[in-house]
Amino acid sequence: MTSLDTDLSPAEPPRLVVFWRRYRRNRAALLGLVIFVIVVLMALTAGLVDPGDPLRRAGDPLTPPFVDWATPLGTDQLGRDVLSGVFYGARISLLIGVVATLVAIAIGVVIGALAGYFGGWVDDVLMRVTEAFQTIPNFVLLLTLVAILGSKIEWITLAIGIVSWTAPARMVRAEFMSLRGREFVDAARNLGVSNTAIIFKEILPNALPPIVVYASVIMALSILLESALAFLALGDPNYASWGNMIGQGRAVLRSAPYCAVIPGIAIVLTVLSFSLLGEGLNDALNPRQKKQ
Amino acid sequence: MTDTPPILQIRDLKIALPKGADRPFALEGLDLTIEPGEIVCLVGESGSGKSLCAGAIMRLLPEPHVHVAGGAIRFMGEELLGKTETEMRAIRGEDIAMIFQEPMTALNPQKTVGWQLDEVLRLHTRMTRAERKARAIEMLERVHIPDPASAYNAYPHQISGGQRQRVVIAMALLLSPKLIIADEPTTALDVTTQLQILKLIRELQEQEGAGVLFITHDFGVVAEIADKVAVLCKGEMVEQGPAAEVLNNPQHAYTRALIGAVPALTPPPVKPVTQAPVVLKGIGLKKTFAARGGLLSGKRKAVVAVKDLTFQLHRGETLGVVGESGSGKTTVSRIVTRLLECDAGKVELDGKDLLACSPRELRAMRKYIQMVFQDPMASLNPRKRVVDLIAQGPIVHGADPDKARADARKLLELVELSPAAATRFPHEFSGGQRQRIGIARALALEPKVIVADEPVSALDVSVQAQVLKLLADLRDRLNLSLLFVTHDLRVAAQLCDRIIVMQKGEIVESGLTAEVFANPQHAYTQNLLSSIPGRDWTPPSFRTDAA
Amino acid sequence: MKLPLPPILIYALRRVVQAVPVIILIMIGTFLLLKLAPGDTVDALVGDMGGADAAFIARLRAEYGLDQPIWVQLWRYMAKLATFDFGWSFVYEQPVSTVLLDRLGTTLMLMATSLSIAFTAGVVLGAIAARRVYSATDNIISILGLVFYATPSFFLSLMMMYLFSVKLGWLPVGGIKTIAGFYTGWDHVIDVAKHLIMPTAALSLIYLSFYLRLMRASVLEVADLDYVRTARAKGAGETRLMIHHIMRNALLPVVTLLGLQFSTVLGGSVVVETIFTLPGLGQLAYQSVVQRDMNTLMGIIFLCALIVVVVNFLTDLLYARLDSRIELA
Amino acid sequence: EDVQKGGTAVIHMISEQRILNPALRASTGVYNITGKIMEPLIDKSYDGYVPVLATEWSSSDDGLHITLKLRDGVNWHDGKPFTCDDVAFSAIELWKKLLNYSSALQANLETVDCPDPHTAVFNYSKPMPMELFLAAMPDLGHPVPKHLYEGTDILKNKYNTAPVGTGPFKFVEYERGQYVMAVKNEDYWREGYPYLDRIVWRFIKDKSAAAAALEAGEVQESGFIGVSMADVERLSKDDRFDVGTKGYENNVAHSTVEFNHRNPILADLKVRQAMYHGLDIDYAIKTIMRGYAKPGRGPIPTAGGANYTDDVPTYAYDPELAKKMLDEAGYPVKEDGYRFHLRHRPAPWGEYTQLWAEYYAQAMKEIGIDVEILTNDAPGFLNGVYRDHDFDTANGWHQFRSDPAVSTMVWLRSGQPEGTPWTNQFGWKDEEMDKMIDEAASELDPAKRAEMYHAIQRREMEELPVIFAIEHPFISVTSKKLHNHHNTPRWNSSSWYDLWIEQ
Ligand SMILES: Nc1ncnc2c1ncn2[C@@H]1O[C@H](COP(=O)(O)OP(=O)(O)OP(=O)(O)O)[C@@H](O)[C@H]1O
Ligand SMILES: Nc1ncnc2c1ncn2[C@@H]1O[C@H](COP(=O)(O)OP(=O)(O)OP(=O)(O)O)[C@@H](O)[C@H]1O
Ligand SMILES: [Mg+2]
Ligand SMILES: [Mg+2]
Repeated sequence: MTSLDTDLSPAEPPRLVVFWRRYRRNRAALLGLVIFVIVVLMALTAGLVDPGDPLRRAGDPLTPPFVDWATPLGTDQLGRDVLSGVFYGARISLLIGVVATLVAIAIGVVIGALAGYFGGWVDDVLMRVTEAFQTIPNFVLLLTLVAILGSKIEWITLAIGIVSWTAPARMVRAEFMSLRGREFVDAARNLGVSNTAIIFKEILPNALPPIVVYASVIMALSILLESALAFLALGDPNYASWGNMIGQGRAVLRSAPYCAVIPGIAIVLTVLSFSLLGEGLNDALNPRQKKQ
Repeated sequence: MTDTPPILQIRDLKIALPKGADRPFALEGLDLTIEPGEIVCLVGESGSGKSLCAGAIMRLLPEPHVHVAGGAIRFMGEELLGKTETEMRAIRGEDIAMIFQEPMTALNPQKTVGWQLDEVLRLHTRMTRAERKARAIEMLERVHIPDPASAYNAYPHQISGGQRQRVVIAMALLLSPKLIIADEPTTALDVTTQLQILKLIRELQEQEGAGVLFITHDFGVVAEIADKVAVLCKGEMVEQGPAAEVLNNPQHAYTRALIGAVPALTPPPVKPVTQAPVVLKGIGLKKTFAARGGLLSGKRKAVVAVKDLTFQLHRGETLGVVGESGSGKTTVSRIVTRLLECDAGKVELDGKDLLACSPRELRAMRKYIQMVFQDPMASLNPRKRVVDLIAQGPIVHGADPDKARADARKLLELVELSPAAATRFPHEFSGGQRQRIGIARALALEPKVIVADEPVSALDVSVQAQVLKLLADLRDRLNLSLLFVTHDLRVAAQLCDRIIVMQKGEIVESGLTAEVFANPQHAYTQNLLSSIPGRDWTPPSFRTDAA
Repeated sequence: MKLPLPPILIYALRRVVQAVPVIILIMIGTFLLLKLAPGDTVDALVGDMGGADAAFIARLRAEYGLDQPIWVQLWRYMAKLATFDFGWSFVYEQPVSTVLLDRLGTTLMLMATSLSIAFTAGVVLGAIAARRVYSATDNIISILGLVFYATPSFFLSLMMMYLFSVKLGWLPVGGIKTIAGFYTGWDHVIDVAKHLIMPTAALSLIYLSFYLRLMRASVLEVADLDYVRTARAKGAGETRLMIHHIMRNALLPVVTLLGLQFSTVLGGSVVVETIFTLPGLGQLAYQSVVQRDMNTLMGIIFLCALIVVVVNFLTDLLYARLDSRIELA
Repeated sequence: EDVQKGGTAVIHMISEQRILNPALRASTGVYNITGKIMEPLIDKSYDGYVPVLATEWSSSDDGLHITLKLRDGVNWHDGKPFTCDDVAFSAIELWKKLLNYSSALQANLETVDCPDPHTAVFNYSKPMPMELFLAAMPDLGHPVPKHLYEGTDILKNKYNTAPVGTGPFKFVEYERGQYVMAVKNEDYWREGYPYLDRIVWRFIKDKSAAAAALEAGEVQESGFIGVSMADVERLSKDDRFDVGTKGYENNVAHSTVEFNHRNPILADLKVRQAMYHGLDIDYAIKTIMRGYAKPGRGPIPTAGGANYTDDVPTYAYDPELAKKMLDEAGYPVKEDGYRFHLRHRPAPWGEYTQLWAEYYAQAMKEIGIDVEILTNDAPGFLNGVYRDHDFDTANGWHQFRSDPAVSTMVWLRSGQPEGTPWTNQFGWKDEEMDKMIDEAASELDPAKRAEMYHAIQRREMEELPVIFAIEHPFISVTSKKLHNHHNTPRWNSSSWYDLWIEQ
């Protein structure tokens, strides 16, 4: 006789292990992870490894790379060390990316969750607001915010977050709309769980995976937005960000291309790593596409 | 060679699964023969490899990770496995046709029915446009679609589920294939429609003399249609033989267990429940879903889901709510638990009107009326551990978290799950186990009434039997009152003391289960009962019952 | 519906009615936002002039109504807007409508061409990548798409300019036409097209990757659906599957993105227009912010809102055309 | 050399002045275009002032009346003759009332009389030094055609953006954001001129794009440092181009460091002097300005002619001395490694202003002063500095307009109206200086006047209300195809009647 199915199938490995196994399958995502880890390490070690302050004069202006070992990647127009700039830039760019993303996602989650969960007029109102934000070209809004707030790095980051929340809000709303009809939500309501708890403890954790994936997109866009601001000379010159370095290096693009190209490559690689990371996360978190 | 070769001959078929799957081979050593004019049923529980077998014949496995690892598939004496993709394309649709399970998704939503029928003809024949259209409409007529000409121009979403399945069948039969593979073609349909479709397949197959490989997990359907039966268990064929033989005198233990789990159509003995006090009363319930469609969601007419429904549930009683899809069963269960606000009426729980409660009172009242949901996976939050899932209710209602968790572990025992289950996540369980967790969660609050909406319809027969038995046990032991919603009359017959039969939001008949089954009054009920597949076959009972 | 109007008109009307509150919200929001910024047009003008004396500045301010309280200014503006009067641009010394109309053509041309190129190429490449999923072709397409997406647009633009204009001399460095060329007829069209090649390429390369990735994912998803399997079982070949069964369904989310992305592209074109000296709305918007040219900026935002409404309406139509399940009403 | 007639010159413009009326907007951006279409009464050459629409000028002894003889036979582009009425109308209605900078200059102008159509008499209530009048005329002395302006709202007159003048070129069209075009005036009063058929000014905001346009041959000249300094240096080595500062003698600017004297630390002269010692001006000239500059010597640049002197106190680069002076001033280095913190507003005037700000911050750090840079767009900057005084230090540049009395002195004179940009809004007040400025302004004798300005220059260098750190002329990159270019001290603003292009 087949026995009752009271005996359990062998315990599954912890989620993290499963996650990692799925993630690992995507080779490009692995590459993304490697680059990402390198960037994070650069950010962490910026103070230790390198000749210190990236804003100080470190040598003769416009020393090309690989000429002077004190400034291995050369110096910029004001004699500042490019290598040190790249390391510190990793810190600033990551910080901008992470914080702006958190801001965008926090706003997006709240608005999307309320709209998606309650529907009706709440949804109508919030969606009108979202549409309004989406209608104004985000870069123009960003320029306006920066004009208002000034180019301090905190404000730039906040402004980038503020112009980026609409997409996550829409995603969260869509997720909530589909999840709120799911039986486990009914089950929780049936147990007498309050709306707030249902939104944040029952639905949100289940709505997060696509948001986490999208976070990598916002992160990438944040870095690109910051660099575009710096290009228009609206970056914060008190910090060596990659955007600032390109923004200034562009003036010497023809005579000393490395000044812009090196941080440019850093941006491209970092943004690339975020995107690849996002794809890996997508494969690992949304196993809907169980190909391979 | 005088006699024709069998239409399909499968020898020692082996299908490999990718690494990390629960078993290395989805199918191992399958032998199967289909003669012309024969309907062979392939039965087995979910995951036994039925669909992959069909896929292998069509050469449509998701290669390379799932692939044929050995054996032979001979069609009309010709080996299929060695054929090129181009050769296979010529065979597919013309010589071997397939009918899929989900009529909702098997048709391209963006193309008209006519276009999709036409495509088969365009691919395999040199008919002119007019000829093709004539042929397609003729085929639609043969599958008894009302007004074939207009159906020809309709998009799939514009016709009903049953009609869609007919279209899929028409598409399969368009070129009079020699072999038809039907993969659970009726599972998603109402019993009445199911019977019509089964009859249709039988009728057409007799006319065309084709061989049919019919995949199903429902022994009722097998009894209805099969000439021969093959039983699959975890990729292995455990038994094969003429239908009557296998159904009434199964040899293999697994087959016996399966057949033993099919609920008989014999209602339980009458209990004197009507004398017990009424715990739940629905009075004059009404619900109309407004016509409001979203901007882009297309027009929808207002639907009257429930109109003027009144019922009573006594203590310790099981009241079944049966009816076809869309008759309003789920709506009733959701109104009663106030997951859905209704338009009018009262739901009295121990004399107190649940529908009039303020949100605060309601949350307190929820304790007394709990629910078991249809889909055991969807109803458990995938990010919570089992123990937290079960303890959540008591904690919300103010119990001490530690004590609630300890109680939850005890409940696991009650629903016959090992205590080791407590710290796991829902996805680590089988369907039946998940439904037990759902039941444990409902019980945790020690409710007076449990509302169960199709709690077993997503489960395999054997598992279904176990869950039903557990529910019956608990009901008797805890003296629970059960409002049991189901579309499966066999299940209703087995469990319910009384039933109400719903059609289009209204009760057309109600009474003691035995009486309704023995002597249905309303035409709708009569039709429903006579559509139960294999109603003339009584599954033999075995001493060594699996449950 | 008792109205004798065709459903499409009713639908359009409803969209317009729905858009009105959003547009009002946007206009008020933008107005107040810009008022929060330090300084006003007069400051910017004086900055541009290289200075002026105090009386001059005060007179200018009174002239422009900037000495009024904000609410009065807002009310005046909104009242004028209600009659579709965009007001006067103090920076350009022209009616805002003239300023906008001058630029609209260029911007629409730039956006329409680059979005359609991005869309078409993205869809085709995405479909190819999905059909050869995990192959070398897929990897090359995906990585190239990502690299273009990850490259800051100004970087890409400058590199292109140096390569194609300075080094190779094939294309003009910027502007919308050869100024002293006085071309007419076809020559003019070709001349303008030449000027638009690089900016269009720069913009479309960036947005291409969005469509590419979405299309790839979408095709992968649709290819797994039951009806594709049904079509296979009918004996349909891969090409046929792709064209008749997968594409149309896979396009749906991509079309949605197209509608959503229109205003983003306008923002993205700020940088590209600046580099290629294209007199478009993106650059104008940036200048208006920097110069606190309230009326012009408001005009742009209004126009942008209108364009977005129209584009969304068109994508809805396209969507309804692609998706038989949807009936507009 | 053989002059070739005909052809089109395409000129790069980095910024766009939408008003093309020099009698309404005094700005090089306007002269650069409209200077070819509308002419001033008097222009300046390397040999001094030269007659244009005015042929002779003289002043009464008391300095209250200035008489101009006007050129006969000059027609506006619409065919109407140019007369004294135009000059009188322009002077009273535009120069005195509406023209920035000029309204201060002409504050004492009472009337302009026209004894005959070709004589104009300017009547002042207080003496107007002839030298000042002459110095102002090339920029602030453009007449407009009265018949097109009289009785209209002058500020909204359509000819403000479609100028009608007497110049060698006639306005054709203005495509905003793209270009302005002008064609040869066949009826020009200088016989046989101009040589060019057409001039096109292209607006290219991006400096790299502008450099590319020059190299691609699409543009023949870029003035006022329209390309990045790195490209200036690079193109100076390219033999297709003439690169230099010639032709800007009248348009010299200073890169500055400006102090908010309301901050008690900065009110301390010692601190300001120490900060000057902390700036390596030569390094900045070499790196930021690529050598196209000189160290500043106070408010008047070397181009100031007789009014300039280099006999002033200077502050050599000496960080150690700077540190010592700061210590002495009572600002030792604290635990956080700095003596004090400053909030610095750089003017958003482009590349080298920004670099100068960053260099300044970098240099201050070396002597223990932490400088935080607050970046803003132009209105934000002007408000932050000139209206809200919300800054400690600022930097920008300050343009010298040929005579110290015009514009330069407002940086040093106290009592400027609140919020007026490019004035002394720094809270610096020095009665001595105020007196010196006022006296110099009404002095009629050129020699005495020069003496007085030398004294002002010296006092400025002593008191350091502002550091005029670097004196830099503007730089042009010009295609060698152009001839007769940069042959006057304000060439980009002049009429270019003799410019020709090699075909
Ligand atoms: N594409 C696939 N990749 C990996 N494993 C698969 C795939 N398809 C099926 N399997 C596995 O093969 C086994 C047999 O699957 P199959 O679909 O044939 O079952 P079935 O008998 O049709 O079940 P059901 O009644 O649920 O349809 C299952 O264990 C399943 O998990
Ligand atoms: N949220 C809803 N909005 C609009 N109509 C609905 C909604 N829920 C149910 N309906 C409609 O109400 C009717 C009754 O639905 P209900 O789900 O109660 O049927 P059911 O008997 O449970 O059917 P099934 O057996 O398919 O579960 C159906 O016609 C259904 O289409
Ligand atoms: Mg199956
Ligand atoms: Mg139901």
